[in-house]
Amino acid sequence: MQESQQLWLIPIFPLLGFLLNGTLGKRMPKAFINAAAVGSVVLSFLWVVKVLAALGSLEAPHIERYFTWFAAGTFSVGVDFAVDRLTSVMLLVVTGIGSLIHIYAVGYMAHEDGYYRFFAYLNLFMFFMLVLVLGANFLILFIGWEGVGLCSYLLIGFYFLENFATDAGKKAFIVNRVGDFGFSLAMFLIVIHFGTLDFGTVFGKAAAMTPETSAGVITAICLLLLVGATGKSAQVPLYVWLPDAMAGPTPVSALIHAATMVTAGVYMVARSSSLFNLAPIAMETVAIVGLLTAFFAATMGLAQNDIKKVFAYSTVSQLGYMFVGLGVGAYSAGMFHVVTHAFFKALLFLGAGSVIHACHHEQDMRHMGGLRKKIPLTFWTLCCAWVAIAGIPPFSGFHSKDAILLAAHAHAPWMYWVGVVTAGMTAFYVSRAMFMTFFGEYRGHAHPHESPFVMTLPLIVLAILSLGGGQIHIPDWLAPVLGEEHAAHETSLVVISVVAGALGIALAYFMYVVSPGLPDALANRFKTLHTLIYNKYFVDEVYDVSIVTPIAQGSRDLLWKGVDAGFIDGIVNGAGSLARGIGGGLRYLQAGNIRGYATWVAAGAVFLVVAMTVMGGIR
Amino acid sequence: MPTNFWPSAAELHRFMPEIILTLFGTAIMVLEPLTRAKKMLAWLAALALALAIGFALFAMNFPGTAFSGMIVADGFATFFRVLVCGVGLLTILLSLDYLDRENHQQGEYYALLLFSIVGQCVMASANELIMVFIGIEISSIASYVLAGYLRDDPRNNESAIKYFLLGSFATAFLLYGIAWIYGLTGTTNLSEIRAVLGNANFAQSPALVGLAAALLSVGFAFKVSAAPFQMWAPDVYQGAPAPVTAFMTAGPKAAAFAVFLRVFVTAFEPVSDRWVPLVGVVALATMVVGNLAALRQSNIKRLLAYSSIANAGYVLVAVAAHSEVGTQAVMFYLASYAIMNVGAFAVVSHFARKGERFVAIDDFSGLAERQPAMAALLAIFLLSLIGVPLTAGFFGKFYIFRAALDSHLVWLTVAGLLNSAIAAFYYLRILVVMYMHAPGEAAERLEPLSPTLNATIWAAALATLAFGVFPGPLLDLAGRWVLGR
Amino acid sequence: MSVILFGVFALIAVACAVNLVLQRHPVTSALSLIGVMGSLAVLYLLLGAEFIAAVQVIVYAGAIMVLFLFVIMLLNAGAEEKIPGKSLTAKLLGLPVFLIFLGVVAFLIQKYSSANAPVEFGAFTGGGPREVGRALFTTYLLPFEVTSVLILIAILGAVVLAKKEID
Amino acid sequence: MDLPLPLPIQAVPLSAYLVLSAVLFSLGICGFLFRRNLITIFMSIELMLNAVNLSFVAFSYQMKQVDGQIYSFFVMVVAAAEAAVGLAIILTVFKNRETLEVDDVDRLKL
Amino acid sequence: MLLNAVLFLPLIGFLIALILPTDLVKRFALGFSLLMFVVSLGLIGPVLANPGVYSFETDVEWINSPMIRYHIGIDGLSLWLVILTTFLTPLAVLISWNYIDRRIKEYYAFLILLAFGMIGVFVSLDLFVYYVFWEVGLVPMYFLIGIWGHERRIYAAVKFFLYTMVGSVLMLAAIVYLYLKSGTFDYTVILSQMASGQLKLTPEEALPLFLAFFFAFAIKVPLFPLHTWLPDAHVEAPTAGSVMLASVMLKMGTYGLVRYCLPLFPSAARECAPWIAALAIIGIVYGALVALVQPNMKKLVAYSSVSHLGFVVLGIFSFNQVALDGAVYQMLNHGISTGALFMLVGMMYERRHSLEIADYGGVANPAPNLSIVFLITTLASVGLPTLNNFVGEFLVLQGAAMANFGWAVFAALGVILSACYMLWLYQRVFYGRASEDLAHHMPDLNLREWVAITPLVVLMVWMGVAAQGFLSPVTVSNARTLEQTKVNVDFRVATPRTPAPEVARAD
Repeated sequence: MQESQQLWLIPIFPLLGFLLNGTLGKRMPKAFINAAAVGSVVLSFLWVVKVLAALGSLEAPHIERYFTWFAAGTFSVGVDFAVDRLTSVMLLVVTGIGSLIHIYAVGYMAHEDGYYRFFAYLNLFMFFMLVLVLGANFLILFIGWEGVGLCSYLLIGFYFLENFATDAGKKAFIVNRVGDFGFSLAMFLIVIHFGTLDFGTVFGKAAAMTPETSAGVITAICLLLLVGATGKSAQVPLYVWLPDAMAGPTPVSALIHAATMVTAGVYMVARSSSLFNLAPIAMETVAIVGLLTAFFAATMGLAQNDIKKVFAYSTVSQLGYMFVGLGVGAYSAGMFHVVTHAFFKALLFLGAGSVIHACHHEQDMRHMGGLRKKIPLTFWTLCCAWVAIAGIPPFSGFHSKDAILLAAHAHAPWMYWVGVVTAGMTAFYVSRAMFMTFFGEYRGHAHPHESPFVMTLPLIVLAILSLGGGQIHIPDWLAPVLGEEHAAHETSLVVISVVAGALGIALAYFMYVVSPGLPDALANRFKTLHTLIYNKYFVDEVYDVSIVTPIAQGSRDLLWKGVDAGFIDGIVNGAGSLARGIGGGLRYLQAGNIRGYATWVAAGAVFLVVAMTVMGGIR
Repeated sequence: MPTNFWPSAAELHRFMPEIILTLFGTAIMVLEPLTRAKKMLAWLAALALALAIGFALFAMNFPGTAFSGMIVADGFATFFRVLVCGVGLLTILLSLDYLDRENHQQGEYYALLLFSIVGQCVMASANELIMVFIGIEISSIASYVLAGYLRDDPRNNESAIKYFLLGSFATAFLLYGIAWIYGLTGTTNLSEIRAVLGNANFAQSPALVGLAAALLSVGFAFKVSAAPFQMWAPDVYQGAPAPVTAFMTAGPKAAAFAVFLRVFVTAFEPVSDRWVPLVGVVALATMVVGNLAALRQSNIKRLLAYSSIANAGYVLVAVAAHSEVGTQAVMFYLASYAIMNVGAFAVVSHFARKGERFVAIDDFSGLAERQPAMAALLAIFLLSLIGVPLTAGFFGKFYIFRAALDSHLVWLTVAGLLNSAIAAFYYLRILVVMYMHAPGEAAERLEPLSPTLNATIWAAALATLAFGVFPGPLLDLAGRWVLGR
Repeated sequence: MSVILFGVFALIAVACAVNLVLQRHPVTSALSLIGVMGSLAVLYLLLGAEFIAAVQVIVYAGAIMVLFLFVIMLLNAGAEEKIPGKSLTAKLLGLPVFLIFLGVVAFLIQKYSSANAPVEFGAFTGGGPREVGRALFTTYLLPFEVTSVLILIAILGAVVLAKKEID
Repeated sequence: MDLPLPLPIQAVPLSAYLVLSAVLFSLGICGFLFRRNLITIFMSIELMLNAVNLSFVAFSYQMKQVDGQIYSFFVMVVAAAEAAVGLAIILTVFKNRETLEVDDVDRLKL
Repeated sequence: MLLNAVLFLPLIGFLIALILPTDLVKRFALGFSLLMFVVSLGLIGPVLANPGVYSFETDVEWINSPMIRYHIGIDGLSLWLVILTTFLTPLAVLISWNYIDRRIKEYYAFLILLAFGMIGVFVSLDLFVYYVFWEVGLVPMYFLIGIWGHERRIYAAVKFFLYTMVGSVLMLAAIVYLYLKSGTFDYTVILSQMASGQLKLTPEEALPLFLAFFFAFAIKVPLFPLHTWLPDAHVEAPTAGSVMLASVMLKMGTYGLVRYCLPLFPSAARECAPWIAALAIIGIVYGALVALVQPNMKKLVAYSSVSHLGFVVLGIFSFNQVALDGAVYQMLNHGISTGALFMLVGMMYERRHSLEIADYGGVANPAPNLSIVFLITTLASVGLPTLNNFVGEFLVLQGAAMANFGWAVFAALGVILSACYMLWLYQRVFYGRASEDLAHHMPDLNLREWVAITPLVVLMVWMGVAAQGFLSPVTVSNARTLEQTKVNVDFRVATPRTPAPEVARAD
């Protein structure tokens, strides 16, 4: 029996922070709020470090079982936490980046109403995210899964006075629910076939199944899990919520919608890798979904003017990359990208936040420009992220992206090529954003100023991580859990991808620095294409027309007004009216006339006489 | 031929309730012009009824027939004698105030009431068709007069003339039936008729027996207001003075059921295949007609009249069950119905004020806010009429439908139960008006109940609840005194 | 002889009854009813019911019908007006009901009744006052006494309904 | 009394009396349904009672019992009582409405 | 005995309330209902110790012909429902404190009387007694809706009464039929007769009987398409009426299904299960879709009840432990969360005198605490893990998936839709900018309201996190119920695909 590491403390710290801020925050000074919020996350981070240090190399998962959540018959679900190598990576990323972003938010949110509320939600998010990561069975993971969705909902809708924010929050939650629908069904199938939701047991039993019996079931389970993952990790076709989610405060975008929550899908698939390995069809689907997402999101990112939207599509696209990695069997590469992406994307968002902060909540890049000199620290840190995401060696993004691309090539070369094109586009739009924001002349009306130290400190830390994060050999650490990689290291392929990145940067430089009129000209030249991309392929509109409106209209006119009020109540009230009608008719027989009554008496007599003589045989 | 026709003491005991009532009735008649204290006469009548109840019960010590088998003092007779005397007692208590208000406080009223009850007691105990006929006539003729008691009120006149003409019309059929049964069997004694009909050598045509039974049942069906002979009931009940209506819906109706059961179950048992199914059909028609027509009524007396038709339908269901359990259910139901209906009419009669001005359902608007106690009492009676558990009406229905199911009348049971759900609607309307509407003019200016009336209503309500919680004693009684086959 | 008597008086009875139904004026109807009663009295005699025949003439045709005529006169009732009746039910169902009832009962009597022995005058002589009286005061003592209540009610009822206001 | 008469029927069966009774009874019904004067209607009822009496007496003859006649005696008593009360009621109706038209006595309805 | 005390206290309270002076009634009602609650807590320990059998049994003769016994008892299935009733009654009193301003005495009297009927339903073990309580509960609710409701209250009250009445009369017929077959109304005796084979119902008998019971329960639940009384009743009822109606009264239907329909008519229930499940699923999706487009808050919550209770019915007719446990748990959850929703809506109504969603918007700003509590309740209602509804829904869906995966697929759509309508409601009511008028008339929760709502919120979390504590007695009872559904099953029905085995015929 392993020594208990009190894993429960890891999520409990943020939960306490949430409770403190949630109940008392309103009446407390900011210092208290900061202490509770940041302190709890930092404590949690420290505890993670302590636990991991104590657990050492983690050859076998460390499991702690607390209590039975609920049980029905032989089926029972326990509140169990587990730490293995995969978890350890996620724990560090979540608590580490979480701490940084909390610190950043102290500065960023300083002048917002509902300061305490913000940190309460953020702490709550940390709690759920940690539960998600720590959960030792699917249902505990699902708690976290839903919980982070909730916090995402709350934080996207943080500016609840604005309709677009609350709309976006609602959309995020509901789209995620669609994914959860798949996840739930997957869990049902798992319970039906394995009788439990415990990771270890399920994976063990699945591995023990013969391929003939396992293929169908496990493929179904994996595909349903994938549906869940597409929701949370914003993959095609459920990615639509993520760009809208930028309505939330920027630290939220950084923490939830870039670094941690959206990678939960990747984590979940990686966690279930032993199932996916048994279901090649599901794997292939994962890869294709990822690829589609990566590509299309990148194209959509090309034409966005909102700086956060650009990064949002970038996130979607990068998540697509991760899925490609998962799908082609390179789980550890996918996870690697999760980590590096967490670094540089968090940085990008925080930097963007800093920019926005500087420009007094201006997010449209067309109203920026030339900020390089006004907020240099932000600029330089963002540059670190820029090179990282563009895949410039030897920075972090290069390593992880390369690992994925190589694995993809080993799996199917066409995937590699699509990936390379996407990489080029990625480099292009990030560069475009950088150029539009920091180069040229300032086109806005505010007086940009550098952010305070609490905000720049996290930027610096993340910049360092973005640059050097690639040196952390996460794939090696994860290999025992997620399987070895088989991709050969082909230099030519590496070069091609790097060149694609460089080309993207160059093109962006040419279009936005050298000849700034070109983009508009091109937009006019390829009007249709531009309109399509600019409007994100009208996907939201299509969803609206094909799903939302029919459901709303159908429910109102057909179901409610038609079936409910019309048909069912029609029958009910109709029966009432019929009875009353008959009653009314009967009343008119009762005309008050004695002779009429007597006629009925006589008629009744005739009836009785005939009936009684005939009944029983007329003899 | 027996030579000694002078009745024995036991025979006199078996007929004592009727004798007592007649004597008191006559005494009241005689005293009426001699005294101005008319209410004394009412109390005298009440005393007579109390004594009659006592003697009826006492007669149980001498079970058997009397006067050449003309009447029989058995449990069944006793039950209904007590019931009709009880109804009479309640009616007297209701009438005191009413007649005062209408300036018609006269001894004749109470005398007529007593005589009418004599008729009903005779009906309850009759063992001979001729006694049945005379009993019905005594009861009816007295009722005709009572219905038209306030002779200057056109509603009373109309009620009386309708009741009289149609009643006589139906009685003619009854009589024709008696003639036929006499012609076929040579006797009018119920048990002898049964013996003759049940005799394997019985040579007469069964179809003619059917004819006789049909003609008889016309008369009975009319008295119990079964469809399609029910049409007189709403008009008569609406037009008659409220206490009289209360009386008529409870007393004569119960007696009519008693005699109906006695004649058919005793005499026509051998040809039960001819009439039992028809009773089911008639029961269904009666329930449906009563309930549906009641849905649209706006006059509370008329509504209760339709409700009494519907209730007759339920009772007929139990009759159609054609079993001892069914008879028991009939007895229980009639007793409980009598209590709750008289109670309801008591409130209605008080509420109506002089000249029965406020008898529209809408007049009861907001009664619960102005006179919560009175509204609550009426609500108890109405809930009992709906058949909500813990009221007597519920057990009444319950026993009836149990009996019906016991006899495998599933369709009739289901139809009856659905009917009782429909019925809920119109009773609820009164509750709605009383409890959920703002007080109207009628509720605003309502003087409180007089002590006697108050006591009467409370007693009825408590009885309704008591039989709703502990129906056992009453049911046991009915079971012990049920009409044997 | 009994055939002729029956034929003649049955015919008179039916004719008078039809007349009662057809006549508009209540007095005519009343007189027709007396006719019916009279002829029935003869038929009672034929059937050996002497006492009843006598009572029929004395009480029924005499006393009761006189009461009727008296009331008709008192109320000065004229002929019914020639306006259509208000009851549609009676108009539509009346005749069929009448015909079916009569048809069915007559058919049943003809087809199934065992009472097809010829009626002979004098074959039954148990209907004299002596026999009736004996039955009435022995077997039927109770109903006889109880009818007194009926008479009381009749008196009382008539008084209640017809007497002048007390005030 | 058996005079040889040139009649198609030599003797009247009892059933003829019963049929006559039925005819009169039906005519009574008919009168109730079609006459519109309260008194005439009442007389129709009397006709029905008379018809019933005929049946009673006829059956009495058939049974060779006096009982049937006793019944018809009671019927007469009842008829007398009914007549007293009935006519009194008709009187009150007339006093209030000045009419004997049965169709006008229809205020209580529906 | 304690259970008798719990059962009859409300009746006593009702009578006392009737004779008390009006100005004392409110406080009396609160104190008395708290007393009821405290007394009922005493039931928990003994029942938990032995949840599979009836504790606190009282079995005395009530009426001797037909033999009707006053037989009551409580087991793991009914325990929480009884507690729920007594728990909600004081809260209902609190929530009515200012809301009810006329005919106060009658109001609180009826409110207390309501508990009498409902507790009686949950504890009776004699079919007749059960029916009596079933109907008795109807009357106070009818008055509560009809007297203290909104504009169309009378229509709603009458509809409520008649709908239920139609169903229950058929049930009465079935009860009487069972009595005639078995010679007893005693539920436990009937079951043991069935177990011993002494009482056998032919399929031709069992099916109509089952349907008669089922129809009554389905109306009460309410199951699609018999649900249309519910939105009307809820919309028109006063807050406490809605709370009691949704939280407890609807459970009378589902409780009846579990307690009576399954054990008494196992074959018929299994035979009908696919159809019923289909109706339940239609109800889940349909209720959710219709809730989506409601312009009235209470109506929305009412339709959401239709949807939620569809889960319960689905769970019941999935015939396995997981689903049944989930269903029973979901009954409690729905009682808590929907009760809370109605309370909150009622609080808003007290402030704004409107139930139309369009009349709100931006409530979060003037009343942040209210909106947070509402949010938690909303989240509980949409089945967020760690809040109560999730456990129930998960178990139901899991069990349904075990019975038929297709059921779970369609039913799970309801989970998506619940998020849609609840969050949209939340957004429209609480988010956005409050109008001047609204902001002035929307004070935050006051102390009384806090007291009323906090217990519910605590329970939402408690039941969501420590579900096992609540579930364990339920599981034991349900295991027994499922055991009973295997008695006398015509196996031809239970396993349609396998040819009828000879063994099965032998019993």
